[in-house]
Amino acid sequence: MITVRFFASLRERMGQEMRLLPAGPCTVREVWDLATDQAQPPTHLLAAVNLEYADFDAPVADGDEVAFFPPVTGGAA
Amino acid sequence: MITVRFFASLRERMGQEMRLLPAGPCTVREVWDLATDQAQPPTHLLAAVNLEYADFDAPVADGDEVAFFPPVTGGAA
Amino acid sequence: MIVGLRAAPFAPWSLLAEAEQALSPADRDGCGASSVFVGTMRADSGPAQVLRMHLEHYPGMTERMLARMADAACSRWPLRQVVLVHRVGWVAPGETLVVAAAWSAHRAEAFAACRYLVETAKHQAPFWKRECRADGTSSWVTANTPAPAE
Amino acid sequence: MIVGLRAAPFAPWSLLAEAEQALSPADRDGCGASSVFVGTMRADSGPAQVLRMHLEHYPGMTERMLARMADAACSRWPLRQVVLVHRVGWVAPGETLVVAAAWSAHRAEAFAACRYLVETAKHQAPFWKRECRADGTSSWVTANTPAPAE
Repeated sequence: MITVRFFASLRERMGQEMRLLPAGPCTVREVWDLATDQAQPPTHLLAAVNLEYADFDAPVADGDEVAFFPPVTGGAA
Repeated sequence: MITVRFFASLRERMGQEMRLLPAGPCTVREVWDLATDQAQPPTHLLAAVNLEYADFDAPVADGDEVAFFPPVTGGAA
Repeated sequence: MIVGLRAAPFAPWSLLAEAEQALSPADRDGCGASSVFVGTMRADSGPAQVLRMHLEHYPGMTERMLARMADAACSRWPLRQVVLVHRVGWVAPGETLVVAAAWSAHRAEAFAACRYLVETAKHQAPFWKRECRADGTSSWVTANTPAPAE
Repeated sequence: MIVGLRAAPFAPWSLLAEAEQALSPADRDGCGASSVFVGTMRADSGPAQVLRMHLEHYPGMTERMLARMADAACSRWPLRQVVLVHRVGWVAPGETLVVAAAWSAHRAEAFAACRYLVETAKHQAPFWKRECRADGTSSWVTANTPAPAE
């Protein structure tokens, strides 16, 4: 099983916060396609695998958590 | 009357803290010579006239306060 | 080291006093400089007054990133103490968003480390701001202000 | 603006909290960033432990220079609040020597103004340090540490 999470504006845009996908060796890009029915990825989309930033070509394995989110906007002005 | 003041290590080196000189139009350099019996000015000597940094060529007038001091060492490490 | 998230308002200057008091006598004797940044929520950042803001984060990843940034600062500069604390949840204008601070023997390292903490926390830690304005509108903040020129 | 000399030990973080509380509501709403530097007397700055230090100044000129530096910072950057306080007299290790702080809308201005205050106070304000060491020696500090590279 792979856990897919969406944060912030992306969560609202995709209309989902979390989703479980069947396991199977794949990449972050393939997880995106599967979880979003092949939606066009927004520009500046960021991804993380198991709480670490990851490229779209990074491998994903059974039990991994994959997160997608927009550019970060923390800190002060 | 011109008031001449010495600060910090310069005060110790010159063996005087303050001194009054007779008035008369002159420069900071001439005040130094008069107040120190023409001692060789140390390198990096600084001067102020009436609480403002001044060059050695700056004019000094009756009633002025002229101060001499070594490089400043305030603030933190 | 004081690193992490705060879900409720906190007093930045008291936190900094605590961080300094936590220094060992040896570290305290060696500390000549501390450089501090405190970021605060403004009420006037957009076209309409901002009434409140929601600071979303990625539980687990955000804490891990902040801890890594503090560790990286300590590896890169000879620091005696580090603070990196970021607010999450609902925030009102005037409340502290982030505190970054570094204590070192000399000011050059303290300044550099503090700047590093502020900029990496802002540009790499997973936080997202949603502003609620007096005119009833609400929107995600989409862009970071650029890093200051050196 | 809180600018001047202190002849006795003072608590830097309380001073900073006071400075922030002195902000008008409008200034507070517009303040997104504060950058702070606190300089502290170290015990280990020389070959032998420093027991205490005497900070001499030029009464009248020193205060005037500090006030001018704070005014210059406010002219150069859009600041909401400034602190520039320097200790004088006998100082013990661990005591605060200088506090410089700037509050502004954005961090770039706050950082730049704080750095400016720290460096100009150090290199232009008339202060002289004499260190008394554990080995019985005592000497004037003759050179400033250089300004940090940008």
